[in-house]
Amino acid sequence: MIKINIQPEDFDVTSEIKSLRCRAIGAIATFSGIVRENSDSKSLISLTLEHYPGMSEKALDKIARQAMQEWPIESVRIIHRIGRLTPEDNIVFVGCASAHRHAAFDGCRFIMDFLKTDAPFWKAEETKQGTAWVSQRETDTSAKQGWLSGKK
Amino acid sequence: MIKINIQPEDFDVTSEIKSLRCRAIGAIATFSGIVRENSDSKSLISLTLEHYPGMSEKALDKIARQAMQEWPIESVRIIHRIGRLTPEDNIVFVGCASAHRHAAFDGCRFIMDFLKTDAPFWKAEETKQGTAWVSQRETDTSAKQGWLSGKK
Amino acid sequence: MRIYYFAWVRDHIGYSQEDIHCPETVKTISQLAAFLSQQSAGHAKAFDDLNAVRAAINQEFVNSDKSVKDTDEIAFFPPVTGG
Amino acid sequence: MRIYYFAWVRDHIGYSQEDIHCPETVKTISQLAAFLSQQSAGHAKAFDDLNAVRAAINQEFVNSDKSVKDTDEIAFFPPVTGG
Repeated sequence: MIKINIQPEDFDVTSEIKSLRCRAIGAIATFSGIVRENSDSKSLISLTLEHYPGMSEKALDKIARQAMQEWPIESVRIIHRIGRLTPEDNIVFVGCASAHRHAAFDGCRFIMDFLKTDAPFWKAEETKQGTAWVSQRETDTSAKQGWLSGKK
Repeated sequence: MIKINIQPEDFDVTSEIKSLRCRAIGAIATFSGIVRENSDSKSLISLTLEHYPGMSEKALDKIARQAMQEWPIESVRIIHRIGRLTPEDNIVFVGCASAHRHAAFDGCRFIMDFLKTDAPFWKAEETKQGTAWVSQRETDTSAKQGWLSGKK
Repeated sequence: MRIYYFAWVRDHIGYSQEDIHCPETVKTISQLAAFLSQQSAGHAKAFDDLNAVRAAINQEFVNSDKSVKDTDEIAFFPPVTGG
Repeated sequence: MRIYYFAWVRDHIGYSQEDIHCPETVKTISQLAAFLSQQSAGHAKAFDDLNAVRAAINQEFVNSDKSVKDTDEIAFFPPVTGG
């Protein structure tokens, strides 16, 4: 089961974890991404997230399917927030449920790594110096490359 | 910050994640272990967990400290339930908060792998065939060995 | 051909979508970008560094040598920064 | 010497702790296990396969050649199965 939402609203991790449960599973790994106050030593006022409606849902679904093909994962939950967010707000949630913990961990990490490079979302950072679009991080593209070359 | 509880009571993941938050962090990885109905094709009625009071807290604290030495992790939360649990109950929760997602993932997985081999907890499984102590899994000892030999 | 722009590509161009009729000579994403960059000063700025721009055809990422046709949904945007 | 037993080690012995005065000849964990195994049929069963039993001294895991002294808190238990 794959469930994906792209929404301005916040989410509640306990209910999301509940939605991942079924009798076959013994392990749920989750990731919550949170707006950090400090980014490259600038003090952040807000982040604004935009996406490509239609394509972003498809891209996340494809990443979730890839994870479920690679590992014995029973269910995947992805929530990506859009719009204006301030420090300490949730940005993204990924949860993977499996019978075994290593599949849950691997799936969750894989989805986050590919979400960073393969899903059409963009962030603009507002600081005292003004608002600027965030550049792609080299560490994110190399995290994806790690999976593709078999390093985990 | 390390917070550890060993308790019969259930836990709420949202509040636990909240307790891990601070301005410096951007990533929280969590693991929830859940009682599975089926274990080695036997249908489970209940699990009873016991521990070595005093030693179990120390062992978990030591594992959390090791994770925080290895990766830039800001806070760790560990909850291990004891007593009688039934299928779909939570058994264990591990949460790691960090500025960056890979440290959070690595720390969370490391703590779970070492908890399985280095913390004095024991499970008895009740099935229709009676109640029996669970044997240690070879996959758990090898998961720990993986970290010690540098494989991640 | 429906074209969408996102993030700073849209900011430079000034709007988020347009319908374009391309000349026959425009056969690939890079030819389309070259054609679009002549539409306005904003377009020129958006497509100034083609290495900095990514594209999708019908909501799939594509390379710049990919063929385009008039019924495609095209999008231009910076490298993604979600998560 | 205070000794704790857990899981099936305790089940075989029938209780979870005891205070023992050991002879001078008991200097290590394995010598203590050998001494304890003579205390009752339950003890004998608990310590029947020493490879299956783990030990802690003062709440730290130890190997069977580790020295014990009278003021130590000792524990015997199966390999752990938490999580």
